[in-house]
Amino acid sequence: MTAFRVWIGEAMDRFAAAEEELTALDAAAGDGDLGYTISAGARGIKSALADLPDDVSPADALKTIGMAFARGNPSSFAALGAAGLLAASRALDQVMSPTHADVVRGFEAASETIATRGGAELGDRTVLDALVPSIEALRTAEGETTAQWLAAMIVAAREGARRTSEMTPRRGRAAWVGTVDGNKPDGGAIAYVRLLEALEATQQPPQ
Amino acid sequence: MTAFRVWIGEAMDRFAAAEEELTALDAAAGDGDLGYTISAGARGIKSALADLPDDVSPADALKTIGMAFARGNPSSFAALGAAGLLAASRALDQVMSPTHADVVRGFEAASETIATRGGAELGDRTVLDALVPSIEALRTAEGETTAQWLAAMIVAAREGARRTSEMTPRRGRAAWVGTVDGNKPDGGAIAYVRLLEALEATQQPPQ
Amino acid sequence: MNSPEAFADEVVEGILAAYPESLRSAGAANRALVRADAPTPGKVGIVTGGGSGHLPVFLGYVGSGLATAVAIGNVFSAQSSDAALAAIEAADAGAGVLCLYGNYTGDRLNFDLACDLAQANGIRTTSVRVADDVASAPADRASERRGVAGLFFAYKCVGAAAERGDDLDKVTAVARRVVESVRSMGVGLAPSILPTSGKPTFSLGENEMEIGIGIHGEPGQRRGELLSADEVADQLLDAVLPELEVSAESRIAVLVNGLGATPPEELYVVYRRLHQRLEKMDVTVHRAYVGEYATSLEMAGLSVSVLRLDEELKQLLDAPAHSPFFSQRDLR
Amino acid sequence: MNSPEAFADEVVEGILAAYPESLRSAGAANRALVRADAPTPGKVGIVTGGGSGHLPVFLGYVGSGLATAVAIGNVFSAQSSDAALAAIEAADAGAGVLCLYGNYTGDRLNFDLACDLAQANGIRTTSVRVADDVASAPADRASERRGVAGLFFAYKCVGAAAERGDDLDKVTAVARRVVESVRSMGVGLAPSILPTSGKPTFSLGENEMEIGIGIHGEPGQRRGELLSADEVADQLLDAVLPELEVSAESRIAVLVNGLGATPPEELYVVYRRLHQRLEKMDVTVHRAYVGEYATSLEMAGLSVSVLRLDEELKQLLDAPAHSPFFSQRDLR
Ligand SMILES: Nc1ncnc2c1ncn2[C@@H]1O[C@H](COP(=O)(O)OP(=O)(O)O)[C@@H](O)[C@H]1O
Ligand SMILES: Nc1ncnc2c1ncn2[C@@H]1O[C@H](COP(=O)(O)OP(=O)(O)O)[C@@H](O)[C@H]1O
Ligand SMILES: [Mg+2]
Ligand SMILES: [Mg+2]
Ligand SMILES: [Mg+2]
Ligand SMILES: [Mg+2]
Repeated sequence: MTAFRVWIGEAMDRFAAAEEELTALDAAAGDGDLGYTISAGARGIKSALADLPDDVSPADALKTIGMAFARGNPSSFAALGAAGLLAASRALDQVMSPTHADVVRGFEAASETIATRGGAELGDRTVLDALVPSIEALRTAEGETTAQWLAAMIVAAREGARRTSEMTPRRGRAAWVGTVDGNKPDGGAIAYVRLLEALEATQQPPQ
Repeated sequence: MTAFRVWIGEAMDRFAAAEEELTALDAAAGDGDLGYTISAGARGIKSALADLPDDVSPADALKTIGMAFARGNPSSFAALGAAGLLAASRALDQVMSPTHADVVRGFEAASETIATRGGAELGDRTVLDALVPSIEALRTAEGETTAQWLAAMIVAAREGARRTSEMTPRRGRAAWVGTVDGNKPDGGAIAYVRLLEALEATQQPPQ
Repeated sequence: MNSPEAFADEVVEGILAAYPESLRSAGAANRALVRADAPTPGKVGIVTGGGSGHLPVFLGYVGSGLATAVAIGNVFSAQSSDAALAAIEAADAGAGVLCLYGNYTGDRLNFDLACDLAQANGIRTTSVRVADDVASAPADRASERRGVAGLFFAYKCVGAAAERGDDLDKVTAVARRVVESVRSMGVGLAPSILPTSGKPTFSLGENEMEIGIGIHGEPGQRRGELLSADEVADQLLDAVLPELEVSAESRIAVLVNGLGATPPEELYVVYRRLHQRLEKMDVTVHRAYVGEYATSLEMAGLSVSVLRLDEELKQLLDAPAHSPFFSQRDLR
Repeated sequence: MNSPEAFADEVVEGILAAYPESLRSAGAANRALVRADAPTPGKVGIVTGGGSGHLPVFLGYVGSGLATAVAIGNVFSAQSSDAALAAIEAADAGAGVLCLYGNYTGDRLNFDLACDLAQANGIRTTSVRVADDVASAPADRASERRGVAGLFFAYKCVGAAAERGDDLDKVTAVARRVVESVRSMGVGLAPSILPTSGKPTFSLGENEMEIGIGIHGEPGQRRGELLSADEVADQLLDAVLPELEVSAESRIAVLVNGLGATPPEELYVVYRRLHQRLEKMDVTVHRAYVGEYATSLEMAGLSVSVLRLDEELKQLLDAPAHSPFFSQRDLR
């Protein structure tokens, strides 16, 4: 757990640093609160992890992370992310050392919950347009190392996020704010890419 | 009564014609409704007189005139004028052929009521500054004809109204609207002058 | 708005259509309204009135435990003496009528005229004018002050006195006591627009406020820079408290009144500060009223009123009251 | 205002200070409030919530015969899931909790999260979202519509059902029936100003109005030239009636709601016309509500809501209700 805590803690610092970029992206199409959602949520996750016992289960850690993320800012993205993390937590109930299949199951549960709760479909210019292809990449990356899974997910997520530039928002505040300034990608999709990148950049060499 | 009705009716037409001038004067210091008060009140008086029986007493005629004037516009000037006319009516109770002394008593009762109700003193830039000196002139004009009484009253009222140009309003809306535009006399004082002038201009030669 | 000339009449028509179980016309071309259940034999009638454009003032306070009838003028103009007379006649149940209204010359002159005529018809009347706005004249000329949101406290307490069956002298005495015990002051942030002229009643710079504003846009004590909510609360409280001789043992009621365009949220931010200040002074706020109680069309701004309570006024304030615009349970 | 960041908290502080006998904090740093007399054992709890800046929505409808508890977000922002959970826990009296709120994604996502957590703690919850604004989506996508002033009718009827002791399923069914039976539409004349940014939520030309505006300044169906009050009334009525299948025998309740800066007088001019139109259609207006029921800071404009009544909804609407912001006698 200690290594995990360090990893995630450092990743959260890096994730939080995306604040400015995400504020600008969300402001172009929505209300500009996404940057704060990410920085406050990331800080909350880091400090919540610090309070966890060393022998905490992955399920409990995910639940704590989810609730901490929700607490950062009562935004759509935070609530969707938290609901996803809580679903992943339920999917990993009783699992102490998650296998590749467990991780896939966790991501799938999160993705399904986000889709159901948010009511968005692929192509609606949301985080799902990066998340769903990244899970597909994770699934086909079976058998490799965490670092390789992450690398594959990042490639797919980036491509998915890139494509959102051409999509029209149908969900969230962005939908009624109307036209998106410029040819920019969806903030939520980019946030997810930045999360994966932060996890990759701070990953410890296997112990 | 018929001659009286004709006289007052014609005087009211003339009085109503002062509307524009009085609107402008009141607008310079107040809300500009004085012109309408006079025109609506004068029209109301004329038509109320038309409905009176030929043998109506001066007291009843004054009461009718007062209530009709009040009905024209619910302004300060109308209510003060009406209260004055009702007071004059009470002062002439039972009098069928008013003498000079009766007329003085009627004017005095009106003036006192206007002063009490309005709470204004001489010099406060109100109708009283024209009315009070005109009653003084009427009093000393004893023994002469109605035409002469009127002429004396007009001289005094004009002089009183002229002096209001130098006074600061302390009553009515003019008091809180503040500074008076230009060097203009009080609208209410001028209205009273115009009434006397209208009465003079339309007076029938003695029958 | 449809036509400016029809505005005041169409407002009344809408109100009569909305609340047939509460209000009915008392004649004068709908410019006099009366409680639907009036008259109640033996009860003193309370008549109020004045210009339109201040809802819920005046007609919103016609109801049980409040006023009995109202005379309605055009926007920011006095009610006619005809309408006042019709309201007095409709409110009279044989026990006499108190005319209770704001201290404006035109309103008073027309009410006085109506009282002359009503008395000639055998109706006993008394008159009390609410003159709570400390900004409109200094204390030594208190009788010249205009009536603003403090009217609410007058309707509430005096209406309760009439409802419990007090006679005309007692009801009138209660009204005088409320007038002695209530003080108000307001600030203006944006003017109202007169429907007839389409013109604003005053003009303010971007970062200015008018301190001591009246409910028709009458200027107050001074024009100053825009203050924070706490600073506004402090200035208004400091203006209204001294004359009431409020001290550590006092019990008061507070009204934070919105002039129309100021969001209710701002009123609570102001109340928060008043409450903190009063708590520090050990003054007991028996009851707080916050909302739009006396407005001025689209004027932005607010006023603070304080009513000093004695045991009887407290009872009367806590009595139930119901009108389409103000409703309070029995809180005694 | 003092500081924009403190605005929402200071509003709540002011409200708690003003009405200690009616409301108390339920934790979450005062972002959850509950009726002072809650919980009443055996009674279903009704929890609402959403962003600040809409008073009396949402917290003004916490009271007897209304909602039990509320979760409060920042200005125009969703309530947190923490606050929602605290409100649910405070409202639960063992009979379960209905979450009843406006259909906004952020509000829903945070309520759903709170319900997940509450259910894990053994509290039974159901959720009904009010989606009355016909301008926000066509009828075939009614589930995407936003909740506006029709919320008032939901609180009024559903609160009365909980108050009379209906169980959670019955209370939830009443809520669904209200949602099916209420439609609203609004027009905007001037924007609100966001306290944080100081910027208006939209901009309009001198002689323009936004038809179909939401309570956050969301654009509606179209922007058009300024209409007369009667024309506005006609357009709004014609927009809300068709889906309700109101006919000559129908009995309805009407709400003319001011968005904040529009004078109450204007609302009655609009109601006057609605009443004339409905009278001509032989539709019975069982009850009319006119005033500020759901606002948007300094936004100018108004909305019209119609609730189609059946015998039960009529009874529930006429039941008594009391909160610091809305009070109604027993009218049954
Ligand atoms: N209903 C939804 N379903 C899925 N994703 C959503 C939904 N709404 C918003 N998002 C994602 O969240 C991002 C914006 O989040 P946030 O700023 O919290 O939303 P808002 O300000 O609209 O409440 C969007 O860029 C999008 O990726
Ligand atoms: N309190 C008062 N006492 C005596 N005269 C008054 C008083 N108030 C107003 N007037 C007279 O009435 C005139 C204005 O009348 P009007 O326009 O009806 O008043 P307002 O618009 O202030 O109600 C003034 O010019 C003045 O002569
Ligand atoms: Mg956003
Ligand atoms: Mg005038
Ligand atoms: Mg308003
Ligand atoms: Mg308002």
